[in-house]
Amino acid sequence: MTTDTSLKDAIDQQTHRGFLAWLISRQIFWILLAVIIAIIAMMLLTKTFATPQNLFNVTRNFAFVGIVGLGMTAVIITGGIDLSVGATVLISAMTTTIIMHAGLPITLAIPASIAASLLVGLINGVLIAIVGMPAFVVTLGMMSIARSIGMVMSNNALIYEFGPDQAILFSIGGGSVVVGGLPIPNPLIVMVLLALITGFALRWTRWGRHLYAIGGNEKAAVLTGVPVKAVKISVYMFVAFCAGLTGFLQTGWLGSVTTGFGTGLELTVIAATVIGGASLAGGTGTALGAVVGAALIEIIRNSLTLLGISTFWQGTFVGSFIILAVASNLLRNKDTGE
Amino acid sequence: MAVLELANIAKHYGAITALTDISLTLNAGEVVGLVGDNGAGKTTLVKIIAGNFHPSEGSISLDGQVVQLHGPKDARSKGIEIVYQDLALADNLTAAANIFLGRELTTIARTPQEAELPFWQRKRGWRLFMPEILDYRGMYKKAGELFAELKSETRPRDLVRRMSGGQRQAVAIARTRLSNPKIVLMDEPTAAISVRQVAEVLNLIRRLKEQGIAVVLISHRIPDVFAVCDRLVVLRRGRKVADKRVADSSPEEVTGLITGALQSA
Amino acid sequence: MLDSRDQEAPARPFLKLSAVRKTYPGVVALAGFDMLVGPGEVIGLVGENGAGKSTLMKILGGVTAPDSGTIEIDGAPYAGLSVGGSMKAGIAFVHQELNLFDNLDVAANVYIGREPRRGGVLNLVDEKQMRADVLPYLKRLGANFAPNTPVAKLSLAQQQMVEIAKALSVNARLVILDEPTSSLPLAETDKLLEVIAGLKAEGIAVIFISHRLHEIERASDRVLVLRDGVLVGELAKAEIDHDRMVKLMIGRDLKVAYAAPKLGKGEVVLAARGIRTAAYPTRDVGLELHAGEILGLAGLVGSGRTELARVLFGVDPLYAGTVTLNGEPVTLRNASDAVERGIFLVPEDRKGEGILLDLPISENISLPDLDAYARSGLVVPALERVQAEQSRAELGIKAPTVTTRTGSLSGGNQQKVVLAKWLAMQPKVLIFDEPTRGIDVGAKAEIYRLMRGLADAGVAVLMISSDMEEVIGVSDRIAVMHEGRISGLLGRAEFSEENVLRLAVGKPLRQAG
Amino acid sequence: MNKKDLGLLALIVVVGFVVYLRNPAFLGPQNLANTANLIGLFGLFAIGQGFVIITGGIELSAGSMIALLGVLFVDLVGAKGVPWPIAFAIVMVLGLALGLAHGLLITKLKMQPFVVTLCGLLIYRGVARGYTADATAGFPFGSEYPGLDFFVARIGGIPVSVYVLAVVAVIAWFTLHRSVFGRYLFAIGKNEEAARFSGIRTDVVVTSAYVICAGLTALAAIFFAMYTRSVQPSSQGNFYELYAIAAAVLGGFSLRGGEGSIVGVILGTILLQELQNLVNLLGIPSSLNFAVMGGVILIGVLVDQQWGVFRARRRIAEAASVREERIVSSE
Repeated sequence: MTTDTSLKDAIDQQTHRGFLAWLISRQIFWILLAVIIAIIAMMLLTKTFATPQNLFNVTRNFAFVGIVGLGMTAVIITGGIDLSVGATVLISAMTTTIIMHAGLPITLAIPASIAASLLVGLINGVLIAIVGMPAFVVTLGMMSIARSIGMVMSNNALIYEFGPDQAILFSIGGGSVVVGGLPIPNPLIVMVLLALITGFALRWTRWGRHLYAIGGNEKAAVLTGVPVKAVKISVYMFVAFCAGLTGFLQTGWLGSVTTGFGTGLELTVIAATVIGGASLAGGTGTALGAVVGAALIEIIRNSLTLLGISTFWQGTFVGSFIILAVASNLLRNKDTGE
Repeated sequence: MAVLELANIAKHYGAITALTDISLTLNAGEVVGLVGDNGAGKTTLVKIIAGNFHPSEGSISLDGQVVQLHGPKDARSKGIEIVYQDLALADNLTAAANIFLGRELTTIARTPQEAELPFWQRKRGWRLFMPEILDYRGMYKKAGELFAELKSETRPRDLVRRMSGGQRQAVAIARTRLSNPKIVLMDEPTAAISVRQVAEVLNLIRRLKEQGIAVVLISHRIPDVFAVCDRLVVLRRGRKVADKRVADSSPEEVTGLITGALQSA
Repeated sequence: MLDSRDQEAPARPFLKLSAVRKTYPGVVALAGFDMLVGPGEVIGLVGENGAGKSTLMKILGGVTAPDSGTIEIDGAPYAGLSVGGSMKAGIAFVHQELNLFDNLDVAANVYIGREPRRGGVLNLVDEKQMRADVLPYLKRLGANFAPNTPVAKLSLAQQQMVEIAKALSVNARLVILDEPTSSLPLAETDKLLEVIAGLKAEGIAVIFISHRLHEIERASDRVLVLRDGVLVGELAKAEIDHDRMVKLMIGRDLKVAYAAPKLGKGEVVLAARGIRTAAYPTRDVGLELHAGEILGLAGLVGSGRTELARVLFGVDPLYAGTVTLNGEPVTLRNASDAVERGIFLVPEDRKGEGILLDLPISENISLPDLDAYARSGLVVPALERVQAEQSRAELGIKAPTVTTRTGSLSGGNQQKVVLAKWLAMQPKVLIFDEPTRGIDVGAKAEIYRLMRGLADAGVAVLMISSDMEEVIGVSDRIAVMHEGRISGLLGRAEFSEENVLRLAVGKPLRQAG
Repeated sequence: MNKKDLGLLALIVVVGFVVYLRNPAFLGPQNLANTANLIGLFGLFAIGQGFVIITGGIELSAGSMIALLGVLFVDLVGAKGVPWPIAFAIVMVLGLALGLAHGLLITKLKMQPFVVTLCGLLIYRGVARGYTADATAGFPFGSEYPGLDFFVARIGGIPVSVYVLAVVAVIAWFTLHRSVFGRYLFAIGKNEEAARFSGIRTDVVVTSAYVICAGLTALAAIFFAMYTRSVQPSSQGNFYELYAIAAAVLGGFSLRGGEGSIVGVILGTILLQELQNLVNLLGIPSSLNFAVMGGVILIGVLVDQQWGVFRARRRIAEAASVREERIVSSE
C-alpha cells in the first residue's frame, strides 16, 4: 500500500548525495590524501624512508600521539578540552618508575600508573561537570599541578633503573610483534586496538551518542535525560586513561624518565585531532580522524629529519598545515552554503 | 476518570506565594490551554506538574492515585512528558537520534520502555553476553513510525540542523510519544514559528489528542488556544481566575481575564 | 500645514524601493520588490518565514546589497547601503532578539557605535554628555530607569525601550520593529503600541513586522504582504483584517468565480451511510453525492474528512456502514475495487500518493489502467503516448513532451497529470482532497474550471478543502464535518464563511432573521 | 576599582605579609626590585592578552612569539650588527604583523582563535629553533651596546620595565575603559552579531585587539631578551601565554568575553609573581612552583564562580521580594 512504502522510504532515506560528493566534503579524506602523497613522495625522494627500521620508528612514535588523540577526540566532541594530558603522561610514567625502581613487580606498576592517571581525570571531570568550571581553566590549572607533582615524585632526577621487571617493561613499551616478517611495534598494536574500540564506542554505543549530543546542545542533553555529568566525568577519565597508557608504554620504550616527559604533548595532540576534523566547538570528530591526524604530524617530523631539515621546523610545518586544513575546510563549506 | 488531578496546590518561596489554591483536572484526550501573563504562575504550575518543584500545599493525583513526583525523571516514568519551548534538540544529530536521546535502543534495550530503565534493571538473560550496541535500524524504524503517526513529513535520517521550525516541533513531539505518555505539557510551542507551521503544530497536538493523550498547552497566542483547546485555564497572580470550555468563552473575554480587566469568570 | 492637509498622499515618500532583487545560490529571496514608505506612516509587513522579510531588512540595514534595483531615501538614490549609511540615512532597527549588551549600561547601549567623543589620541568616550543626551529620549518613552543603569538589571519591556530610545536618538526617520512583541507579555504590548503611535505623531515612519496579526491590525496604516520574495498584497487601513492577511500570506488569495452547474442536480450516484473510520471509530458519518454536482466537504483539519475520502476510495478499512454506487451496494476492500467502479481520488499528498515523480507523464497517466494500453500482455508505449498527448491538449498540461519526468513539472501541472490519469478512465465519482494546495494562482483557476467541466459532464465531484474561499466559490453544496460526523449541509443560499465556520467548530447555525 | 579588584588586592597584601613574616628578605630592596621587574615584563603582555580575551578570543602564541622575536632581536643586534633602534623597530613591526595575521585569519577566514594561535605557538617556536639551529642566541662576549642598558636599567631603584608597564597600563586603561575602541571591545565580546548590527566594524576591532596584543608581546620580548641577555630558542617564554591567561582570569576576565579590567589583569600578574617569589623564598621545592600556580588559578576561578552563583541567588531573592511588595500593595 502506498502509505507503507512511503513510510519505508522515509525510514530508509539517505541524505541525497553521492558517495564521491560525501567523500570530498570530509576533511579527513583530504588529510588522508596528504598522508598518502607524503608517503609516496618520501619513498621517491629518499631511500631511507621505506626501510623497515624507519617505518618501525614512525609508527611507534605516532602511536603515542594517536593513543592520547583518541581520548582527546572524545573530549573535544563534547565541546571540552584537556590541556593536562602531557602532565598526566608524566604522572603515569613517574608512578610506573617509582614503583618499579623500588623493586616492586610490574603487575603492580601497571594498575597503579593507570589509577594515578584516572585520578587526574576524575578530578578534572568533577571540577568541570559538577562544579561547572570552564574546561580550559580546570585543565590548565591541572596541567601545572600534575606536572609539578610529577617533578616532586622524581625529585627532579633522571631515573633509568627499573628493578627486577625492567626487561618486561622494556619489552612491552619498546618491543614488537613480528607479523609476516615485519616487526609491528607494540604501541602501534595498542593504538590500533584502542582506535577500533573508540571508533566502535563513538558510533555504536549510547555513550558515544551522548558525547555528540552534549557537544551539539548540552542543555538539550540534560533535558532529555542524558546523564550529562556522568558522561562528562567519564570522558575526562577516558582521556586520562589514554594518557596513562601512553605514559607507561613510553617509559618502556625510552627506558628512562625525566621531568620533561610529555611536555607540550597536549598541544601536539590537540593539533592532531583538529587536523583530523574535530571541531573545538564540539559535536564533531572521529576516531579515525585522530589517528590520521597523528600520523600526518609524525610523517612531517620524520620527513624533515630524512630530508636533512632540522626537526625544529616541525612546529612550523604542523601549524601551517592546520591553518591550511581548517581554512580550506571552512572555505569549502562556505561554497556549499552550509 | 481524570488522568491528572491537582487539588488545592499552593507554592511558596519563603514568604512569597507564587501559586494559591490551584485545582485542576485533566481528562484523557483533552487539550487544556494554560494562559496568563508573564509571572502569573504558569511556569511554576508546569514545573510542579513536571516534577521540578514540590508543591508547598495540595496534592497531585494521577489516574485517581495521589502521587509524589520526585523530579522530572520520575514524572516522565509516570507518564508525564514535556515539550520545552526551545525544544531541546541537538542540531548536529539526526531526527531519530534526537527522539531517542537519553534512551537509545540497543541490543540489550530492545524497546523504548526498556531503554528508559537504568541499565542494571533491564532484562538481560542470554543477551547479557552481547555487547550493548546501538540499534540504528530499530531507531530509524520506530522514529519513522512515530512521524507517520503524527502525519509529519520529517525523515528520521535528516539532520535537525537542516529542518524547518515545524519539523523540529514534530521531532520534539515525536520524542514524547516514545514512552506512551498520558500527559504532554507543551510550553509555548507556537511562539516563534510562521503561520503555516503553527497550523502544522496545532495538527500535531490534535494527533496527540486523537490518541487519547491529555495535553496542557501553555501559550501566549490566544487564537492558537482557541483553535485547538477544549478547555482553558486562566491564571492571574498565582490564582486560577477561570476554567471553562473554549466553546463558552471568547478571545475578548480571555484577554480581559489575563490582563485583569475582568476579575473572574 | 495647510497644503499638507490637502494632499492625499504624502508629498515625498521617505523611502522608495523599486524592483529590488536579491538572490542567494539556489534561492530567489526577493524578486523585484517595490515599496513606498511615507513619513509618519506605520506599515505592517507580514509574510511567512522565508518570504523574504529578513532579506529585505538586511538590505535596508545595509548588511547585504541587492543584486539589482534601486533604493531611494528622501529622494537620494543608493545602490546599496552600508550599515553606517543606513543609520545615517535615518533608518533604525529594533531587532527581534534584543541586541543589547548586558555588560554595558543604558546610555552606552543607546550610543553604541556612535559615542560622543572627547577626542584626543585615544578617542575617549564622553560619558557625561552621553548620559545627558539619553535622558530626554527615555523621558519621551515614559521610561522609569536612569541612563547609567546596567542593562542586565532591566526587564524585557524596559530593554525594548532602550532599543527604541536608540532608534529615537539617531533621529531616525524610519524605525523598523522586527517582531518586537514576540517576547513581550500581553500587558506590555499595549505600551509598545502606544509608543508606535507616539512615533507616528512625530512624523517618524514605522515598519512593523510581526506574526501577531492582531497587533498588526491595531497598529498599521497599511499592510504589505510578502510571499516568496514578491509583494503579493497591499491592504489599506480599512481593508486590514486578520483573514485577509493570512490568505495573502499563505497564498490562497484567489477570488473564485462561481459557475452554476449546467445540468442541475442529477441522480444520487454515491451514497455512504453509517460509515465509521479509523480516526473516529465511534462516530457515524454519511453523505449523498449527486451526478453533476460539486459537493464541498469543509471542516477543520483532523475532523475526519480525509479519512472519509480514503474509506470511499477503499484504501482505508471500513469499520461499519454501507456504500452504494448508483443504488447498488459495493464493497471497497482496496483501491482497485474503487477504481474498477469509477471512484477515483486525487489525494492531498500529491507527490507522495498522487503521482510517481520519477516516471514520465505518459506512464503516470497509463498506470491505473495498463490493460488498456497493452497488446497481448505487453504495454505499448505508443498507445500511452497517444493518450497522454490527448490529455495534455485537453487539460492544458504545460510540459515540453509527454515523456517529460513528472517531477520536473510545476505543482499545478502535476495535479493535472493526476487528473488526467483518472479522466482517461471515465470517472463516475471523483474525490479531490485539497486540490489546490501549493499550487499557484493561475493553475488553480484552471483546476476549478476542469472540476466544473467534469461535473457538467455528469461526474459526481466531492471536494475536500480547508480553503474557505475555494469551498464557497466552487461548491454547489457544502457538507461540513466536525469531529467525525457531518455537522451540517448548506445549500448555496446559506453559503457564508460564518456558517461554515460555526458548523466546523460544532456550533449550531444562527437562526436567520 | 570594583569589589573583585579590592578582594584581589587584599589577597596580595595578606599573602605578602605572611611571606614577610616567614622571610623578611621578601621586602628587601633587591628582592622587591627583582620581583617588580618581573611584574613589569609579564604585565606587558598580560595586558595584551586581556585585550584579546575581552573579545572572547585567546592568544596562545605569546610564549613562542617572545622566543622568536627575542632571538631575532639579539641576532640582529649581536650577530648582524644592526643598530639597536632599527632592530627594535624591525622586531616591533614584525610583532604587529604577526598580530595582524592572527586577526585576519580569525576575522576573515572565521577560524577559531584557539586553532589559529595554537598554530602560531607551534610555528613561531619552530621558526625560532630552526632559524638558530636550536643554538642559544647571545651577544658577543664583552661587547657593549650603549643605550641598550636602558632596558635593564633602574631609575631611582625601580626597574625601567615598571615605568614602561605603568605608562602602558595607563594608556591601556583609558583605551579599554574610556575610549570608543574599548567600548567596542566589550560590546563585541558580549554579542558580536549585535555589535555588527550597531554599525561597529567588528572585523577591524577584533583584528586590532590581536595587533595590540602582539605589539605588547613584542615589546615584552625585547625586554625579556635583554633581561636574560641570551635567548634559548627552545625554552625562552615557554608557557608564558598560560601565565598571561592565568593573570587575566585571576583578574576577573571571563574567557567567554565581555568582562575584565586592566586593574584586574595587573593585580593578577602581581599575585602570580608574588606566589612565584613565595615559592622561592619559603624554600618550597621549585618543582612545586607550577602546582602553586595551578592551584591558585583553580581556586581563584572557583571562588569567583561560587561568588557569582551566590550573587545570582541573592538577585532572584531581591526580585522576588520586589514582586511580593507589588502583590501586597495591590491588594
